[in-house]
Parts: sequence; structure tokens; C-alpha cells
Amino acid sequence: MIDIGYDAAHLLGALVLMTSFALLYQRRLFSLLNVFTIQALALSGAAAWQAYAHDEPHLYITALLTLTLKAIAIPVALHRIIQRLHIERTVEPALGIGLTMVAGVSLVTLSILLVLPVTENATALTREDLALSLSVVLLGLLMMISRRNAVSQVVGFMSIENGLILAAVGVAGMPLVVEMSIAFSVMVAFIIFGIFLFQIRERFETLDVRKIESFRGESD
Amino acid sequence: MTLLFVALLALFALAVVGVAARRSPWVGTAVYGGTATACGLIGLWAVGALVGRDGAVAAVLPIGVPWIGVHLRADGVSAFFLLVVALGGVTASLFGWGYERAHEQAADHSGVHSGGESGPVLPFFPLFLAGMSLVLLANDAFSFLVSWEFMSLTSWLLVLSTHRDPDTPDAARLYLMMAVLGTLCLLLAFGLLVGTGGDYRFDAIRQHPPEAGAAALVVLLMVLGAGSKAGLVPLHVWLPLAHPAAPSHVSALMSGVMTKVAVYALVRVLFDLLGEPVWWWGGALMAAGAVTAVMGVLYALMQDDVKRLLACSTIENIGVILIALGLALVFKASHTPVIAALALSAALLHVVNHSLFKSLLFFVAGAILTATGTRDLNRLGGLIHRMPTTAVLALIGAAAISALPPLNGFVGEWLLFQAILNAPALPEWSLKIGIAVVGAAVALAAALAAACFVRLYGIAFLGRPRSAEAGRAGEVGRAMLAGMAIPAALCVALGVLPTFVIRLFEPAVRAMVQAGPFDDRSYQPWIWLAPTSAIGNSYNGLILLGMIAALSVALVLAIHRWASDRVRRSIAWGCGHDGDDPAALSQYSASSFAQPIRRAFGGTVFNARDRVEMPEPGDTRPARLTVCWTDPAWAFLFTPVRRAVNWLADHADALQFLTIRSYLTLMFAALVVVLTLVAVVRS
Amino acid sequence: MTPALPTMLPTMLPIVLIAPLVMAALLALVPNWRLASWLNVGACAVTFAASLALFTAKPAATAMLVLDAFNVALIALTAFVGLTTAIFSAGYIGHEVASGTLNPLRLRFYHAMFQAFLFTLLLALSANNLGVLWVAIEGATLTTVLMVSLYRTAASIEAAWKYFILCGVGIALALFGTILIYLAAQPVMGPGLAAMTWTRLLADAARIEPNILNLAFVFLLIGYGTKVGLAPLHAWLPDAHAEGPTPISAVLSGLLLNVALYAVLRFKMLLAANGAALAPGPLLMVMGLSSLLLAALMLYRRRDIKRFFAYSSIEHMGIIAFAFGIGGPLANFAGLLHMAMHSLTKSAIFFAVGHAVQIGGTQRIDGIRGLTVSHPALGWGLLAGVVAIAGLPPFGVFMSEFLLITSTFARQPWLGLLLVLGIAVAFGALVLRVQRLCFGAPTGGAPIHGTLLPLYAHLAVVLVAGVWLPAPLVAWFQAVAALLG
Amino acid sequence: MIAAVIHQVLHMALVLALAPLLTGWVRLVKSRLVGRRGASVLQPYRDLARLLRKEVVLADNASWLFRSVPYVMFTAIWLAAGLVPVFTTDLALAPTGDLIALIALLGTARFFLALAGMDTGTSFGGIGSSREMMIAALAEPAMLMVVFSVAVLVRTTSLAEIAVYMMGGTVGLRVSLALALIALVMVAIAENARIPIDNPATHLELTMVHEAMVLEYSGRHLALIEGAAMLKLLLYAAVIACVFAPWGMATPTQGSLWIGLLSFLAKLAAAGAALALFETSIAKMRVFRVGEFLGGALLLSLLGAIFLYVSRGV
Repeated sequence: MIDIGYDAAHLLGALVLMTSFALLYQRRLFSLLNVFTIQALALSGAAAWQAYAHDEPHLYITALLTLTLKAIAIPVALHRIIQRLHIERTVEPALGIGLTMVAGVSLVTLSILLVLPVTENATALTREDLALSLSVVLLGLLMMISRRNAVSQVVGFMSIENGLILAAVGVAGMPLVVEMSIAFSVMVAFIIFGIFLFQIRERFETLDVRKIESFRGESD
Repeated sequence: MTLLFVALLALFALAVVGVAARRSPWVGTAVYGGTATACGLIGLWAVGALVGRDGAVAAVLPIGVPWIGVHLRADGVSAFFLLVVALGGVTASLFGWGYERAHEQAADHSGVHSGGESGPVLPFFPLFLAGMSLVLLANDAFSFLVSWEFMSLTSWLLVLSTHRDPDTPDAARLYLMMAVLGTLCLLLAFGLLVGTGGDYRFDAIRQHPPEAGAAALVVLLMVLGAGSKAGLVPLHVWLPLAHPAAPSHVSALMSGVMTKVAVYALVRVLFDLLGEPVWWWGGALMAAGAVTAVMGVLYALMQDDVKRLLACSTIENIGVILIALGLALVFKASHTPVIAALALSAALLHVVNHSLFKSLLFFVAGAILTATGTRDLNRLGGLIHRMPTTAVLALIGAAAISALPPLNGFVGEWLLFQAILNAPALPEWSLKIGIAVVGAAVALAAALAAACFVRLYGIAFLGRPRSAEAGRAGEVGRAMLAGMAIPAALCVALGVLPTFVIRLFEPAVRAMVQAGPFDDRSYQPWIWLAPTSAIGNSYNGLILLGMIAALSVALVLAIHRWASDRVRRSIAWGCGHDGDDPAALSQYSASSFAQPIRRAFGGTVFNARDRVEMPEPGDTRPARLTVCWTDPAWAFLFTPVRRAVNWLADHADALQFLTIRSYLTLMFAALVVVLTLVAVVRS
Repeated sequence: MTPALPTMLPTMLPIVLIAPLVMAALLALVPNWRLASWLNVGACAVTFAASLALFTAKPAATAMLVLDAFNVALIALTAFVGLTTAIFSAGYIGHEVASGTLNPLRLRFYHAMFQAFLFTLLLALSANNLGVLWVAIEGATLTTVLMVSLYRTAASIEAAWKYFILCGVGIALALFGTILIYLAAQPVMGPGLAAMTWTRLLADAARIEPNILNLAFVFLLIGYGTKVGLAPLHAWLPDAHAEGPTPISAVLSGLLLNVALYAVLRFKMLLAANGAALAPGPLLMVMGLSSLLLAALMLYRRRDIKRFFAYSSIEHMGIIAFAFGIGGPLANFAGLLHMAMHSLTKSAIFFAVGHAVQIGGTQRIDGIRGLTVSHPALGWGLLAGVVAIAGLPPFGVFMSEFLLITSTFARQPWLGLLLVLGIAVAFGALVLRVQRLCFGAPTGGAPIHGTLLPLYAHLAVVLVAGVWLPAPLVAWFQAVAALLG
Repeated sequence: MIAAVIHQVLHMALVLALAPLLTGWVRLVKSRLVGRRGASVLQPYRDLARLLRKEVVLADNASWLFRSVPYVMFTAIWLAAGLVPVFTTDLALAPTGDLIALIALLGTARFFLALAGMDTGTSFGGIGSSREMMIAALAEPAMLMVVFSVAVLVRTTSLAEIAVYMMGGTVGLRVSLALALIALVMVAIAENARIPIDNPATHLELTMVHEAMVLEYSGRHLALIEGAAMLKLLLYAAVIACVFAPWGMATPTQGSLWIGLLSFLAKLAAAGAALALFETSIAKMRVFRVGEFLGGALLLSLLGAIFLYVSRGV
């Protein structure tokens, strides 16, 4: 039972991490969204499995929220935004893909280095989960800084949130408050992102962050 | 102490009056009158404390650092410096009252409304005096530094009262910057003195003086911190800019009194708080003082602006005081307290002397400014005919600061030399020889100072007017004259009867070096200044003055009785000039007067160059002489620092204009670096 | 197994929290901006009065809320600055409406957000639960993002975008840190709320796995540190201050930074109580010093007056972080005092700057001159504010800097030198600017909108604090300083 | 005490009487050395008398300062001369001032004379004053360093005490004293406006120092200034004699006044002759080389002070 639980959780966690890597080397926006959907699905699965394995029914809610919001609603919305705003479909990486991958692997190594020696008292499952989620968070950040496109930055940001949820569900007995807040923040984040996307479109005719940044704060 | 508190509170109250009643016509009279009264009370209290010799009085107020409170204490040293502040305060109030009225009237005449022309002086003037007094009374590090910085702040605001002058903002900025740098040095010094315990009381510091290394650092920081306020070369750069920028009575206070508060800080820490001194502290102080004295007077000789010249001369005098302090420290370290007392007496006497004649001379500069509207020496001349009383008082000031007997400046110098001549009593070879060099520096500075003030007086008051304004000038009002007359009279009195003053501040000297300057003499005739140490050395200003007066009168009577007393007026012989050139261009100017000295000293020190533009023969344009020189303090210290800050600021500024992605990268990098650090440290 | 925590605080704390929350909802419905602005003031007054009542209460902590020596003064401070800012805001928006910069609909939103923002701050300060703390700070971010973009100008949108992205990431990292704390505490304290409750965590801190605490603190420091504005995480701060309405700049600098720092300090206490964890001091010191030095240099090239003072806030946050980093009773006391003094002083400066900008019609420093001549009350107020923030006596910042510098130099001379260097460099820039702002020939003659009361109220408090601190405040600060290690 | 007062009065009268004689003596020896017959040694007395009888021609814009300076200056120098023991050390004014006070009194005289030079507002007065002050700026410290060297040896700056100590013969020959003597002589030459610093006989505008300052003076004023200059020459000779060759001088307890007087006259004669010899054998230097000359004096005197410690651990 525990072995199976461990393996399944491990598997799903690893899947989330793999999709994080996959996100890093996507060159097209739509495939980026697709990979993100897979990540959300995997995460939702991990949450559901934890709920089942540890008998924590509130985690089902988390799973459901993740499924509906991140696997369905957000990708669909982003699809529509891309189409409606006629955004360039390819992603312009700021860092070479190869370099990004090397950096990603280093980050995962760092996470494992950090987590493995420190959680001697925690269960193996928690340790694994923590290492995985730490990697996902760091990779999400890497994603944000290695892309110039606003949509991919949004995806990177949400991939960080996925890492957080992965960590939260991995810890036994984490009160619901946190998940609610995550859901809340994701929702609000998305709304605000949406507002910004529209307004940025209104002002700058493009979603490319670089163009926005050419506007400097210190006008003279 | 009650009297003192009342006076201090009155000063604060007067500031409130100055703000609240700024529109009413009597406010100037009220504030300056009140300030003069309050300072008079402080002075009386100080004299009482010095004469009474009833030891130190102390008080604790429940404010300030919560677990410490504000500790106030007045011992002999505090009382002596309080007296200096009070004297300056009284005379500056008196002069300032007349000065401001004269300027208001001038503004009314010219139709420009004075309110829009300059910033407020009234609220900050009493506060400045209160700040200085509190520095002298503070008995814990916090109140000391608060008062110290408050003093800087109020004087900065006073400088800024002339903010419409084009030169003022830069001067004020530099001033405050240097003041704060100095305060930061003092903060560090007190940090070391206090240690980690957080007991900021001076009493606690006295009981646990720091060990040698920390004490050395404290000395260095104190010299930097107090030195920047006093005008130690090369930290003096603000002084010739800021002191002149303020209204003249404030300049007098800043130059004559505030620099002395910095001297007090040095005395308090080096002689009192740090415990037993080490000989090289004094050596360092003397070296710094010697450089300051000589450089200061050379700076003064290069200036064409009356007030700037006076400010530079302050640097020189501070140098002399520092030399005397250094000597006192050296002798204290070598356990010859009587000679230390002699040197310290010289220092303190010079403190009071300089405060007197420098106030007087700044008042004179203010009077000149009032009468002519200019401070440029090259636009003055012949004022002795138009401002006769001022001219007499200015002559007293110039003679006193040039250390001429029988005035007070000479007595200080004389005492200092008496102390210097005791150098052989010291065990350290480097000091014996070093003091000889320092003595030469003092002598050089004194001689150059005489040249400097011959130049000032000769150019401003003698000769023919160099501008129409100087030709139209008239004598200033009675209040201003009275403000000048008091320090002038005291200059004479102190020169003639120095023993009284030295006796008066003996408690201060005794508190610092545990001996008095006359301890070795069993009998001390009251008019003879005959300190301890050497045989037969004595000086008597009274007899000197009496002899000069008697001989002069006898001479005048004799010559007028037995020789000719006929006088004929004629034009001056000007080598072909008929003495009628209206611009008086053939006269020596301030720059030409300084030329020989500039040639002798300036070439190496200031890289001074004279450039003559001589038109072709037949060209009717006048020839022009331009003097250019660079200040080594700027060239080697301040300009590089300024450039470095600008360079760094330019490069750091790139951070303002990065892309969001770059900012995220920074954040990410910070996270990864810290995580890596944690991983490394843990394994 | 865990003793039941009382669920209600029998004090004014609920009023402190509920008043802004209710008013936020109410103000969203009030169409008249003039009425709304005074309702806003009223609500803040109620909150402030209730917060003063907290001084006398000694309630036990609940699972969600706590009131202790650390937060009671900060809550009162927050409510006070909220009140004065609301008063300032009433005059400020009058001018904005008159000049057509803002319309009533936006103002409705603005007032609601103002109260919501205050609510999140007060919640964050009084939270006893890590999750609640996090939610509150997240809420504070969201409300201020919206207010920064209030003018809908290109620059304000860009600033808000930058603010949102950077703080969004920061807040995500902070959440990760929070989860890690729970992860560390859960084996010791069992699953459930207890492992996320301050008071409980602190009591059991010694038994918590130190290695995870280290990791957690890194994420919390980087996360909340972004909101504090510590270099190199500060990039959002100057722009957000410069482009939003000035009352928001005042509360951002005066309150939000403090609250974020408060959160970091709470976690630092936890580490200090644990004992075995890595000392977080060096990290705070490095970030504090780099913030100080960087901001000091940045000050020299600023041409926008609000951005200028925003960098000054970074500088002071650096000083405060350094103070807590070096630790010890004196430095911690200095840090707490500096937090309070900076909050009051900087918001006062922003009040003055708000008026100055409206008079001059520009945020460019070059465009504002001679304020002491044209508007003496405002000019001298601004001057006093800058003098205070520059650390000159007799204002409160001097006392904290005095305590910090003296205590630092005796322990760590080199760090003391760096600290002094940073302060001196920053001071140079401040003097340069304030002299030009306040002196010389004046540029503007337009009358001042609204009252200068908030400005002078803050200055008065700072002035009094510079010479005299009330005994209870000292006792609180000393107690917290001891806990901070 | 009474004796001291009588000595003092005699002393003051004596220096006043002898000063023109010394100047006349120097001029006579100089003339003889260059092969002229020269005027009588009494010629300076006649010159002064003539000047005293003449009317004063004042510049139009001369102030009261201009008119009072001759008196002040003469008094200061006379008083200074009164402080230097010449035939006895038992002088009433001796404790009133020491060597330092003496230097300062001379400084006072110079200060006022320089001011007077600037009073009429002509360029010559300015030239003279500025050059005089430059020379003084170096000469005065050099002189004080000489004082330092001597005082460190003798442990006093009182001239009377120095003379007594030096007569005691315990000092012996010393390098520092030799250096100090050379420095003092150099200073004396500069201060008395002698060749090579200045030429007392010239009125060539560009090289004048002292004469440029007093160009506007005439009649009794000029007589006082000339007299003061003569007194000053005598004073320096007396100082050198008092410090470096005090032999023969009477003290309160021993020695004869007559011997003191005669020995003083002999010393004066020697000093005057030496000065004349020196002046005739050297050329005047450019004004701006004066700095180097006096800088040399200052360094020599400083060296003398430092050598004190090398030669004997004082």
C-alpha cells in the first residue's frame, strides 16, 4: 500500500517536473499551452492520489480546482487571447534553449542537494515531493526569465504556482487555508493578467514585454 | 544650574517668538535683545562657576535615550567654553540687531522687499547658540551628538538664509555634507568609546576607557570628526565657503565660536574621556595643527573676499590651537603636568582670543558689507576716511590677530612658545625634533598672518577707494559699532591683563591635566605673566602698553615742542601719475600685494601661476594679470571623491533602466545564490 | 492534544479589522467622491481609535489573531498613518478631480481599495497564522497594484505591471517558504493549524528541524524581501511609488514596506528561537548594506521627485534590515525605532511632495524650486521632513541611527564603516536635492489644496520621538528586541 | 630696584644717542672700503636734525594713521632696544618682555610701517609693504628659531638671563650656536634692509623695499623713521652681542658698568665694520631671490635647533 502510494506519488510528481522541463524548450505558444495543460493534469492527479492515499478529502477539492482552472479554463482563455490579439505564435527565447536546459538541470541538482540532507525526520515521500516541487518552482522562475513573450511569462508564473501546490499536497495535513489562498491568488492573478494584457494591447500594440520595457520610468 | 536652564529655555522660546511673530516690526529687537540677555546670563553663570571653583554641577533629564536620559554637566572646561559662546552670543546679537536693521533699511530704500530676498535668521540664531551651549554641557554621547548635529543644522539654515546669493547653495551643501561626515566620525568614535554595552554616559566611559588600539582609533576619528568642524586641513574646504555665505554676525559666530566648540570636543575626549594619553596622540595633533596653521594662512593670503579671507585665517588659528592642545597632550603623557597646563592654558587663551578678534573682524567685514555692499577687497579702499570708528576697531582686530604686543593675540602666542621651549623635557627624540619644526611652523604662520592682515587692512581701509561704492560709504550705526567695540576692548584688556583670564580658567586646565600653569611659582604678582617651567621668562602687557603710551606721548610732545610742527598738504607722488586717476588703478591691489608671497610659497603649494596679458604696443586696452591657483585639498582629495561617487552613480544608474525580465533574473540569481550558500554552508 | 485556543479576542481588535473591511465594501457603493473621501477619513479615525484602545488590552492569542508587544505599536502606527493619509488624500484628490486627472468612478474604486489595503495590512500585522499572514500580504499587493495603475497612464501601467510581476513571484516564493515552515513543524506539532500558528511555533521552535527552517527562511526572505524592497529585489519600488497617486506612495513607503519587513522578522524570531538553524543575520546584513549603498548611489541621478524619495525608502529599509541583521538588543531596538520613524517621516515627506507636485505641475525635481519662499509652511515642512529622514536631530531617525552606528562600530568596525559610508553618500544626494527644492527663486505660486495638518502631525510625532520616547513603547521594543536575537 | 630703574633710563638714552653713530660708522667704513673719503660719523645726527626742522608734506589723502605711525614705530623699536641689555643686565624693564616680546615689538613696528606705506594709495607704498611683509614672513620665524636654539640651551628666553648664562662660560663652542649666529646675522641683514636684500642708499623704484614704503614721508616723520631704522640696526647688533658675546657686561651682583659700556662700544664698532665689509663685498640680489636667502636662514636656524639634540642630549 505504502509502496504503491509512494510510487504513484513519485510518478505523478516526476511527471510534473518533466513537463516543467518540456515547458522550457517549447518554441511555439500553442504547444507551450498544451504542455502546461499536461502539467496541470499531472498535478491534479497527484493531488487526487494524495487525497486517496492519506485519506484527506479536502485535497480532492484542490485536485478539482487545479483541473478546472489550470487544465481547462486558463489554457482555453490564453488560446483565445492569442488568437484575438494576433500574437506572434512563436516564442522568442532570451536564453539559448541548450543553455536553458543546462541551467534547468543544474537547478534540479541544486534542489536535490538542498532537500535530501535536510529532511531526515520527514517521510521519504515528503522529501521526494519537496525536492520535486522545489525543482518545479525554480524551473518556473527560469522559464519566466528565459522568455520574452508575455504569455509565456504568465505560463511560467503559473508553473511556479503548480510547484507550490505540489509541495502543499505533499505535506500531510496541510490546512485548507493554503490551497484556498492559492486558488484565490491564481484566479486574481489571472484576472489582473487579463486586464493587463488588454491594456498593454491598448497601449503598446504588442504583447512583447520588451516593447513595454523600452518605456523608461525616468522620463526626461 | 537653574540660571543656565532658564537661559537655555529662553533661547528656545526666542526661536518660537522668531517664528510666531515674524511679521511684527519689533521681532528683531525682541529676539536679538532676548538672545543677548540670555547669553549674558549664561556668561555670568559661567564666570560664577569658574570663580566659585565649586567643582562640576550635573543634572539628568528624563529625555533622550530612554534607558540613559539626558545627562548634563558643567565643569571648568564647559564653563570656560560656555563663556566663550556667551561672549560671542552677546556681541553677535548686538551687532546682528544693527546689521539686520541696516540691511532692511537698505532694502526698503532700494524698493526691494526684504522678506522675499532672504530666508529667516531670527528663529535659528538663538537655536544655534543653544545648540552650541548644549554641546558644552552634554555629559552623555547621545546628548552630545544631538546638540552637535543640531548646531550644524541650525548653522546650515543660517547660511541658507542668504540662499538667493548664487554662491550660497553650493557652500551650504558642502558645509552640511562635511558637518555630517564629521558627525559620522564622531558617532563611530563614541561607538568605540561606549563599547557594546549601550551605556552612553560619559561617566561610564571615564570609568572604562578603551584599550590602546581602540583608543588610537578614537583619537583618529575625533581628529577627523571635530577637525572637520574646526577646519583642519584638508577637511577645511567648506569653511572659506560657508562662513562667508552667512550673514556677518552669524559668520562671526561660526568662525569665532563654533570652531571652538569643535576644540572643546577634542579637549573633552582626548584629555578627559580617553584616560591616560599616549605621546603620539599629541604628536599627531601637532603635526595636523602645524599643517593647518601654515596652509590656513597661505589660503588667507590668496583670498580677495574679505570674509573668505577671515574664514581662512580661522583655519590658521585653529591650527595654532591644535598645536597647543597637542603639546599639552604630549606633556601630559610624559607626566609633566605643569608644562601640560602651560600648553593647555595657551590653547584656551588662544581660544578666547581668537573668538574675540575673529568676531570683531567678521563684524568689521559686516560693517564694510553694509556700508559698501561688497566684500571684494579689490573694490574697497580708503574706508579709514569714511568709517573712522570702524577703522580704529578694525585696526585693533588686525593687530590683535597678527599677534602684536600689547594685544591679546601676542599673549597666546607667547605662552605657546614658552610651552614649545620646554620640548627638551620630553623623552621622545622624534617629539623633541618635531616640536622644533612645529615651532618654526607657528612662527611662520604668525608672520604670514601679519602679512595677511596688513593686506586686509591696507587694501580695505587705506589708500584710495577702488570703486564708487567704497567712495560713497558711510559709518555704520551705533549698535554695530557697539558690537565691534566690546570685543575690541576685550582684546586690549586681555592683552594687558592676561593673568586674570588665565587665572579665571585655571579650573578648566586643572580639570584636564590635574595641574595649573603657575603651580611651580610660590608667589605670582598679578600683573606679571610668569608661568612655571623656565627661569626669568615673564611678560607684562600692562607695562608694555604703559611704556608705549608714555614714550609716544613724550615723543609727540617733544617733537612738537622743539622741532617743526608745520604741515603742508600736497598730492601723493605717483611716478608721473598726477594722483588723479579716478579708478585708482595704479594702487596696489589685493592680488598684487600677495604676489611676493604667492611667488615664494604658492608656486609649490598651490601651483599658483600669474598670467599677464600684455596688449601689443599701440593697443589701448589695459594689460591684465590673472592669477590661477589650485587648492591641493580639492585637487587631491575632494575632486577625486566627488568623481568616484559620480562614476559609481552613473554606473549604478543602469539598474534603473533594465527590463522586467532582467529584474526577475536578478531576483532569481539572488535566490539561487542564497540557496547555494545554504547548501554549501550546511554540507 | 493541543489546548483549545480561544477563538475570539475580547478586545477592539475585531473593530480594527472589521471597520476597514466593511468600509471597503461600502465605499465601493458611494458614488459621491467628496462624501467618500470624508467617509474614508471617518473609517480611518474609527480604526485608529480602536487601535489605541488595544494598548490597554492584554488578550491571549487565538488561532488566527494575536496581539503582542511586536505588533501592537505597529498596528497603532498603521492606523495612524492610514488616518493622516486619508486626510491628505481628501485634499489631494480634490485637486486631481479639479484638474481632470481622475474621474468619480475611478475614485470610488480608489476609496474602496484604500480601505481594503488598510484591512490587509492590519490583518497581516495581527495574524497569528502563517497562511493568514501570507493571504493578507498577497491582498495588500493586489490592492496596491490596482491603485498604482489608477491613472491609467502608460508609465503607471508599466509600473504596476512591473510591481505585479516582481511581487507576484516574490509572494509565490514566500508561500513556498510558508509551506516549508509547515513541513518542518508538522512532524513535531502534528498536522493541523497548530503547525501554522505563530505563538505555538515560537513556543516549540527549539524542536523544529533546523535544516528546513533554513531553506524556508531563504524563500521567505527573498519572497517578502521583494516587498520590503531590499536590493537586488527592489526594482518595482521606485516606479510604483512614482507613478501611483501620492497618498498611495505615502502608504506604500510608510506601511507596506514595514509590514513586509514585519513578516520577515517574525520568521527571524522563529530561527532565533530555534537556535540550531543558520543565523540569518549575515544575509540580512548583506542585503541591507547592498540596498543602502545602491539606493544611496541611485539617489544622485534621479530627476523624478517621487522616485527620488522612493529610493530613499529603499535606503532606509536597507538600514533597518542591517540593524536586524547585526542583531543584539541595541541594534534591534534601533531597527524597530527606525521602522516607526521612517514610516512616519517618509509618509510626511510624500504628503509634502504631493502638494509640491500639484503646485509645480510636475514631478521633475528641476521643476520645483524655492518652496520655502513661495509656500513657507509647505517648504519648511518638506525641509523638516528631509532633515528628519536624513538622520539629523532633533528628529527620531537620528536616535535610531545613533544607536545603530555606535553599537555596530564597537562590534563590527568594517561593517560600521560601510554603513556610515552608505549613509553619507545618501546624505549628499538628499542635501543636494532638498536645497534646490526648498531654496532659491521659487517656480510655482499656485495655492495648496487641502490641509498640511497630516504633514505637521507626523513631524511633531517624529520630533517628540527624537527627544523623548514613552516608556511603554520602549518596553515593547526592548521585549521584541530580545526575542529577535 | 632703584639702580635698575636708573640703569634703564641710562640705557634708553644711550641707545638713542648711539644709534646714529653706528649708522654713521658703517657708512664711513663702507666709504673707506670703496675708496671714498665718506662723510663724518656724525653726519646722521645732522641729517636727523635737519629733517626735524623741516615742514611735513602730507599727501592729500593721508589719514591719521599715516601721521601717527612714525611715533608708534619709533616708540616700539626704542622700547625693544630698551629690553636688550648692553652694558648691564640689571634693567628695570627686563622682566617686562623677553626675546619673543622683542621680536613681536619689532613686528609691531613693521606692521604699522607697512600699513603706512599703503595709506596714500600709491603703487610704491604697496610695493614696499608687500615686499617687506614677505621678507618678514621668513625672517621672523628664522629669528624665533634662533631664539628656540638659544632658549633650549639656556632654558630661558629672558635676554638678561641669557646674557648671564652665556657669560658663565659653561656653554662652550657649539655647532647649533654657530648655525644660530649665522641665521641671526642673515635675519639682521634682511630686517635692516641692508645689501644684499635691500639697499639703504637706493631710490631705484623696482628694487626698493624699505625706502619704497617711506617714500611719502618727509620732515619730522621721516626723521623719526630714519631714527627708528638706525635704532633697529643698533638693536640687532646689541642682540647679537648680548646673546653670542655678552662678555664684559655688568650684572646686578658683579662687573663694572664702565667696562660694560666700553666693551659694548667695542662690540658695536666691530659689528659695524663687519657689516660694512660684508656689504661692500656682495651684490644686491633680485627681490624674488630674497625668499631663498631667508628660507636658507630659516633652515639654518631650524638645523641649529635640531643639532642641539645631536650634539648633547639636552
